[in-house]
Amino acid sequence: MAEAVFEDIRLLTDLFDPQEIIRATADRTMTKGGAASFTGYVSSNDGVEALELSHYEPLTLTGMKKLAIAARERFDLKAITIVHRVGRMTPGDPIVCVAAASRHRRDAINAVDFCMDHLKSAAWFWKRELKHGEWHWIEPRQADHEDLARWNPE
Amino acid sequence: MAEAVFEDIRLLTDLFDPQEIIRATADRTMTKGGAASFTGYVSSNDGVEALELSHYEPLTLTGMKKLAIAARERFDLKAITIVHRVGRMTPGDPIVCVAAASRHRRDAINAVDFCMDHLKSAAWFWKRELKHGEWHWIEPRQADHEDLARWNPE
Amino acid sequence: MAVTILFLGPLRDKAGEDSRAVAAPLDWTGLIEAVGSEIARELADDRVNIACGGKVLSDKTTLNALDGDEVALLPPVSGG
Amino acid sequence: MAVTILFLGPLRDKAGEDSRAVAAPLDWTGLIEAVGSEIARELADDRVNIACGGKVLSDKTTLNALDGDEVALLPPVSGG
Repeated sequence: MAEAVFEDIRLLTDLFDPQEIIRATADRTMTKGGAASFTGYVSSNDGVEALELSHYEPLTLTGMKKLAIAARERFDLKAITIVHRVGRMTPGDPIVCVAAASRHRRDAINAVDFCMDHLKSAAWFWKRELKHGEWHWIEPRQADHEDLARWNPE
Repeated sequence: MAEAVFEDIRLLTDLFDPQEIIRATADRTMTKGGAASFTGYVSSNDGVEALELSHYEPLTLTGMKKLAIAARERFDLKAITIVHRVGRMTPGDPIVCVAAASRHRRDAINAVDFCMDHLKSAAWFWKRELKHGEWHWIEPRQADHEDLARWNPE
Repeated sequence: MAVTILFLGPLRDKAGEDSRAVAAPLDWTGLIEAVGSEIARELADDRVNIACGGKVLSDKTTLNALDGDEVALLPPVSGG
Repeated sequence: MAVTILFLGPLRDKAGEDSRAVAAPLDWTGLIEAVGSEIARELADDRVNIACGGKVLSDKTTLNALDGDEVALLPPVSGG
């Protein structure tokens, strides 16, 4: 089963179209079921003018690929796509798009939820925001640990 | 807050593009956060040639609108879209697309999950499949009740 | 005018027609008599609901359809 | 050749540079001495990880970087 899964894991430095990604993920399923997705966008809240995302290349893509494998092992998937922007973005730009296709709705939705919760521990991203002409690093937050704990109830 | 929410609830008799719907839902958010979606497609499993979805019009759209209101009350949403096909479809056609936008990822994903679980009790749809030239009604299933029970832990 | 009984989903096949006009008023007993024994057996199933005038009845035996009302017989919705 | 120390995310600002080349081999004590007191304080934080040769160390004090290795200092990732 695992070999038939369509997988598309990418780090992009340019603007991407989440709809193309969601469509491609849904289209790759041989017998249609359902496709779930989540796309995160750069916020313009609190006067953010730009967002810069840096990462450590030797770990990032490897981490994202391992995450896709973990999702495929945990859920019954036909396709899984994880696309992440790096570099400088402006408000409204998509940062991340995760899409999953499955014969079972719950598996598709849960795989998206699982990948989003695990992205920060699987890949290493640091973000800083430009506000009023000054760059500010975005701090880690406790909720990320709680997000992860949801998947290991023991 | 409730009045600022973008809402698009539709029953369609013709083919629709889920990507347009997801894009419109994400675009309607003033300050971007994230957009989650689920799209269900007509399956071609077991030699299905066509799917016909009938409904009871006085209840269906009203039920879908009430469901959108329930989702808005339960989750912090900026946009909610529920689009459902009725009539005759062929394998690969999208049947249903639910999309939700929120400042908070968890709210967007959970709203989609919630609406999908509640659609069958909010609206009245009956499906029959054409297989080898014969129509067969699709039976109710127990799992639908379990899906609903997830949202009322008491 | 009269009361229109609508057969929905699989009940349409069992009834052999989309709808039937019967004399108003129509209560639960009248409905059972009007639809024939096969549909009557289906109506006994708790999962089969009845809508009158566009509203699902919480207790279908309280049906009281008046002249011009539409009575929809709603079998359980399909899974999947 | 030498060992390259990479300062990532907010640590880059604190170090005032992207990377620094130091003599090989490099262990935990050598690293602490090489990075200066401000970065050394950051490294004492459990949430700051170290990768050597593209792998995150489960115990950063076991660092043993050889000639040509890249030692990446990984502060906690950003929230949101």
